[in-house]
Amino acid sequence: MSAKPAVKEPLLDVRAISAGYGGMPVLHDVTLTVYPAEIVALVGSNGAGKTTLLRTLSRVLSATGGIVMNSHDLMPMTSDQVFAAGLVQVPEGRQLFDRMSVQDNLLMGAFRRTDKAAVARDLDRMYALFPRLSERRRQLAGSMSGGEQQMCAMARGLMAAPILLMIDEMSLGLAPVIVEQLMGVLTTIRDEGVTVLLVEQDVNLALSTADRGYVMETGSIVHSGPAKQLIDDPEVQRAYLGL
Amino acid sequence: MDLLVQVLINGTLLGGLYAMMALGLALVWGVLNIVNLAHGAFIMLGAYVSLYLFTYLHIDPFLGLPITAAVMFAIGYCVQRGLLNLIVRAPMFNTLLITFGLEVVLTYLAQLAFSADFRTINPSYAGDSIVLGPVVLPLARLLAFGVAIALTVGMWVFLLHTTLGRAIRATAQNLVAARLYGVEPRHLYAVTFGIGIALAGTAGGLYGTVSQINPYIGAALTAKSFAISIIGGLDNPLGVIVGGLFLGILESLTALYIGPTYADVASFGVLVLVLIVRPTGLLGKAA
Amino acid sequence: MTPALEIRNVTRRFAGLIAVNDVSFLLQPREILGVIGPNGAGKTTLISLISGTLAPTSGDVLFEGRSLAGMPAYRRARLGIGRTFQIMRPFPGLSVLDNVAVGALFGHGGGHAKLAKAREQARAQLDFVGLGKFVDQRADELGGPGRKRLELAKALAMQPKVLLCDEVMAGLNLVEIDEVIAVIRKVRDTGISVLVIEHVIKAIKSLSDRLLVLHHGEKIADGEPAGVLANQTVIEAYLGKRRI
Amino acid sequence: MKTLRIALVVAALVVLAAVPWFGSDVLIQFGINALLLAVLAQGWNIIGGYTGYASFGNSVFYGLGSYGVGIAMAQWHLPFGVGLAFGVALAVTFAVLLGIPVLRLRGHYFAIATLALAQVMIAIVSNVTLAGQNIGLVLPPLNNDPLFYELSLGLLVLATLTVFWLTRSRFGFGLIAVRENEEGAEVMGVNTTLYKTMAFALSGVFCSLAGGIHAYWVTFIDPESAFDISLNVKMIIMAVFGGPGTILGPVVGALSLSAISEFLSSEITSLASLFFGIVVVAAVVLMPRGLADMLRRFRKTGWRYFAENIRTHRL
Amino acid sequence: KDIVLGASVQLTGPVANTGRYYRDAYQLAVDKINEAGGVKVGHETYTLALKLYDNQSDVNLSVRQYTQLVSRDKVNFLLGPFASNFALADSAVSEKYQIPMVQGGGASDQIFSRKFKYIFGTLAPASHYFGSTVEMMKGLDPAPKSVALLYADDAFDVSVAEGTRPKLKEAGLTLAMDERYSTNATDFNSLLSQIKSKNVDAVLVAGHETEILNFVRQAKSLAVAPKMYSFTVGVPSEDFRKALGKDADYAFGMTAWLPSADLKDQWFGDAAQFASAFKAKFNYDPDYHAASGAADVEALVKAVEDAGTIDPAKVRDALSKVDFDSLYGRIAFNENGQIDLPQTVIQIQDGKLVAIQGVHGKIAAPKYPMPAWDAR
Ligand SMILES: Nc1ncnc2c1ncn2[C@@H]1O[C@H](COP(=O)(O)OP(=O)(O)OP(=O)(O)O)[C@@H](O)[C@H]1O
Ligand SMILES: Nc1ncnc2c1ncn2[C@@H]1O[C@H](COP(=O)(O)OP(=O)(O)OP(=O)(O)O)[C@@H](O)[C@H]1O
Ligand SMILES: [Mg+2]
Ligand SMILES: [Mg+2]
Repeated sequence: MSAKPAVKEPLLDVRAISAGYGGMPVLHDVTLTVYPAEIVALVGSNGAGKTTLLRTLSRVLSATGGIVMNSHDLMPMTSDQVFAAGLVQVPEGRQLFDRMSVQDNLLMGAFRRTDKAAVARDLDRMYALFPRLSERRRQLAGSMSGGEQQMCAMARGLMAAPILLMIDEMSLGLAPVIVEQLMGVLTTIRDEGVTVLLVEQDVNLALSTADRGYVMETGSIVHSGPAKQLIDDPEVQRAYLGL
Repeated sequence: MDLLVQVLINGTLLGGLYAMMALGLALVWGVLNIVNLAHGAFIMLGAYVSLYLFTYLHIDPFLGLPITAAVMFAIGYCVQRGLLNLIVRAPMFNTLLITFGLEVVLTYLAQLAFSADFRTINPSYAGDSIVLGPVVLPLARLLAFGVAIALTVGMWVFLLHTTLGRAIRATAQNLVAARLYGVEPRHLYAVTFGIGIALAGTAGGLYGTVSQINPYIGAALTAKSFAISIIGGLDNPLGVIVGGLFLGILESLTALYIGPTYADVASFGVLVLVLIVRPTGLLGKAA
Repeated sequence: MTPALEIRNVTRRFAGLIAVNDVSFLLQPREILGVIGPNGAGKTTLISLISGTLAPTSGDVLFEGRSLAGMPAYRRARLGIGRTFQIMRPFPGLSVLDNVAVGALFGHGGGHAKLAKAREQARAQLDFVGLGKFVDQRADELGGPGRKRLELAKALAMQPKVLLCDEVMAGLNLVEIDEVIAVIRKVRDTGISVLVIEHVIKAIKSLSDRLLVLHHGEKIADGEPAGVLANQTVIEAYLGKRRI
Repeated sequence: MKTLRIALVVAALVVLAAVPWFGSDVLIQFGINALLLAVLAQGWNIIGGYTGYASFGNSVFYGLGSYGVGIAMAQWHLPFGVGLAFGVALAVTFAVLLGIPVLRLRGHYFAIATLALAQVMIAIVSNVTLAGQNIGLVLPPLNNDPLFYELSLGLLVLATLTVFWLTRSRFGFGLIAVRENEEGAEVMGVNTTLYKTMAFALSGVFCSLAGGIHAYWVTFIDPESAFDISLNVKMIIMAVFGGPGTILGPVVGALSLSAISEFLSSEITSLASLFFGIVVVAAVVLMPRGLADMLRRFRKTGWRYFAENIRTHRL
Repeated sequence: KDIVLGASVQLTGPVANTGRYYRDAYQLAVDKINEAGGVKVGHETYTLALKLYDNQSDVNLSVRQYTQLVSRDKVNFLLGPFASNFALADSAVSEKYQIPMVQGGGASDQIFSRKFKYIFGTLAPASHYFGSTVEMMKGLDPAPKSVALLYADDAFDVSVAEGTRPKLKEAGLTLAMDERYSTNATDFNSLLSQIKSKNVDAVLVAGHETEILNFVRQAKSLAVAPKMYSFTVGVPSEDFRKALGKDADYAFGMTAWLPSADLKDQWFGDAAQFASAFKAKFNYDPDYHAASGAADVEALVKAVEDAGTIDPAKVRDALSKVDFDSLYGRIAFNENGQIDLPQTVIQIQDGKLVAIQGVHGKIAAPKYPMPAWDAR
């Protein structure tokens, strides 16, 4: 199933996860593996449960099953502990600290980091990456345009120096130039050793950047494999690309 | 002229004390979104802690403030951790209700423990003053003013320019996101509330040196603190200084020129006006 | 023929920042006008100036030839201007059905409607946008894209004459985008003029009759879609190389 | 099911209405107080529970109602009914004049502005000679507690029917929309300013009537007791205790809290306030969504309800 | 058999510190009278019993509790709460049920101007409070010329001020300041600064204990020292001296009662013995509130014995006629139900209460004028 050499240990190992909201089940026995330094795309139609899965991995939602990352058992952890273990999420709906400045939002991403110099360096890097954010360091995050907020959310996630970065709907509300640029960033950080789990509605875009992909349907994984292979899968094409 | 100068000084010093009283309330309210109706009761408790340190252990009320603050911090921490954390995610009004209940309980216990008598913290220098020509600067108020300004500025630096302060603000604004970025909110909420209560306790210690305390002073102090926080705006801890000074000076001038019974008309009237003209307070950022 | 909307030299500033700078254009009856532009170009601000949630610093907006200056948002809504919010604003504690019923009760078509009748209309509207299964759920239990559709249903329930859509397709996959495109076309066919903001170029291209580009608050292009999208400035500022 | 509930409400109403015939004087007095508090809680429910504006200024309406009756009867020697009408007129004027600017404020800021209004009223009235300054007014006494009781009950029924009507009407729907998301409501055609002001005034009408009846009943008013902020806190607490934004919640909340408090102060007299405080704290922790919600769900979940509550609302 | 006396007093809440005087005084008097053999009514002897409620400093609750006392607990007679506004509201209950209430907690003229028949009061009328003080000021040397009159805006203190103004005028003193302040005010800095700048000789304050404590402390911290100041309340209480320590010196005050052996009493012997019994039992000194409370019980007992029955209406008539000497002074009600007691001027000298001037003239020399604060 995996396209990676079998010698490599998985970074994230999700086994038979089931979860839901207030008695209503959403995820059914979801199993998924992510290896170090790869980009994995998770695609699927509305309400398939992608966001739910990310929430479960970040331990915002209670669930049954097993989640192991870097040989840490994530199941008994709370979300802040998961974060400390290096699993960072850029959540759906951005979830910025609306009444704080852009800069404070970015610094909150680095809340647990102690190496001040490195944080300052990363901050400069983010501002170089998103000049718009640099112009608006002092603006309250909540008063920015939708796309600017999305940039801020991405930058905050990157500021956390994650081992595994999970991004929910990265391209949402972003101008095409920016999306293109961000895809480049993902490849760069992947090459620097950061692993990415990308949830994306733009299936074409996601699969063309990712190394591997999973397709989710009503709470279950229905397809998986190397990204190129999935793009060419006629079923995926029919269901998601409208071809 | 001398009279005017003197009254302005009185108002300024009173304003410093006011700012100190409101600081903890503004923190807990603006940051934790808890409308703490028991704030005055905690001021009252802090005053008693100071009083006991002074009368039984003979610790100077100003030097004893750190101890008072520590004791009150512990109380605040436990109250948040053990009680208020239980309802953080309930509808907002519940904080109003629970702190109301808390106020009733604290006041009752205080009466049981301390009796309803009026007490004062009266160090030998309490009534001393510095005379500068025609004007008089009461020493205790001057000291209280200094402590208040120092703590408010300290609070401002802490909240805006330290990692912990930033985390506290972030948690208040978006609990889920803060957790996702590594904040352990139970402890952080408790620390924040603890700080708020420590500030209230410190205010109590200062209040006791310039006025009387009994278990029932709380309610009026809560109301005053509300007014001050709002005039200044909740976004910025420096707001309470502005609010406090504004209110202190306004009240003193009203008492002088219009009549002492109009001090409340003036202060609360101005509060309403400020809100209508600048809904987020004098220093608040426009939404 | 009077245009459905006329935007006349509208400018809006935010403390030192010019979000919309002297923009003018017309929206004709039964026209679908696409608006694109980089993030922070002022698109959402423009919609807010039309719907009345923000007041212009200068300039005027005319609805069916009539100036809207100083008119509060609710009266514009009753006149027939419906909008969606990019950052969604559902009534979180109400059911999906009641969310939409508010539009039927108070919008352009409302006025003396009864509650039961409004709910009936709302149900139809929800079926129309494909949220029929969710009528009894609380609005805050919907996922992001569900809320987008809810925004659309709410605006449609007002039976507007002009519909302003702010990124209602964001977060949908291509198949779903096609569904929404069909919905908007049908809406237009009932005689409604539509202004659509969208970053999904494929959608905007196939949907719009005309395309308008904002950049730094200024209108930099306005015309027939294929031409605008081939414009070099637009490509540099907005589309990038990939140009889907 | 539905008929059963209606039958229950009607039966309760009949029993309540009959209290003056079988109850002791103390019970009747307690009843007048509790019913008036319930009217206040229900009045607050309109602006606070349905419109989502946490008013701390409803005690101003109460005070204006008291002073309407007080001034009319003690200073101008007019009949009680005229006093009530005068009080209502004062309250509505106040709601419209001050409501328009103050209702532009949101959330806490609104709460505090209205709190300040109550303070301003105390301060102003203590300087007005017609209102007896800070000394207050003494009204001619009327020893007819059953009458006051039935008046209060009638007012409560009226207030509750009004709230019932709200839940079925376009107006009420608009208020709820304002509560849930004001800007969203505005762009969908709700005249939010008008609706909020009307809700504020409507809420004020009931509170001022309650104040008027109370003034005539106790025969003495002064600014401190007429514009008592803690009365406002009480009405919020009662409404929230019962369940804000529900039809019967505030009534049930007010009557049950009054009963608890009365029981405590007559049975364990000097510990009463302590126990009252503990009851309030415990109630918030165990049932943060109010009595109404508990009654609705307790049947299904049993004692687990409380544990469930703590789990979902704690950090 | 029992005669039950009922009362609702402030045991908790903001005025609980004064409320307790009444609770303790009622209890002490009831015990003492029972010890002495109880109450003789005709041929029978009754024991006194006391039924007390805590009104939590809430007027509405106190009204309900009084109603409960008469209608459910069926008490025979009522004793009063503390403070004028409570007495004002509660007297309506006694009037309605026609049960006599004797109260020593409310002195406001409004309580008695309503022509109620069942309310009796043992505090002196508010308007006379500063009478003896003004009398004393006439004899001071150097004579004070300008006076500041400050008073809280409640019923009682407004009455005091109204009664004082003509007295000052008559004594030829100029009223340099005449200021009403809000009840419960805590900040007197503006008033004090004005006193200083107008160089006022004498300051008369009618207010509440906490306001007066604030006033004195703030006077010191602003170094405001007029030639004399006098206060309606506070000065006689032990609290006042405790709270202010040395700073209490030179304060003038007044009391309608002092624990003097000259005040003979049927049960306690005299006022001094009452005071020591009180102190022994409750561990604090009684003041005029306590004495007045004890006198309320005695007045009721006297009236019952005079009437020879416990029928409320008859006892009421007997009350209107009682005339006896008590630990509190002579008790005889006028047609309004009030008694008239002259105030004795007192001053704190070296931490002790000293009576300066009574009904019969000068008792001790006042310390006058007050020295500057840093010259003490
Ligand atoms: N807070 C919630 N309460 C109840 N149900 C919820 C909640 N959030 C999501 N759901 C439901 O769970 C299911 C899965 O939702 P989820 O948001 O995980 O889907 P998704 O794959 O992320 O889809 P989308 O593309 O819409 O983001 C949906 O049916 C949704 O209605
Ligand atoms: N309340 C505000 N205060 C300050 N600046 C604001 C405010 N609202 C918007 N802006 C700024 O105005 C500019 C225009 O914002 P607008 O939301 O109209 O952009 P947009 O074109 O809709 O962008 P996007 O495609 O990202 O949604 C942005 O730079 C934004 O930061
Ligand atoms: Mg999702
Ligand atoms: Mg936008």
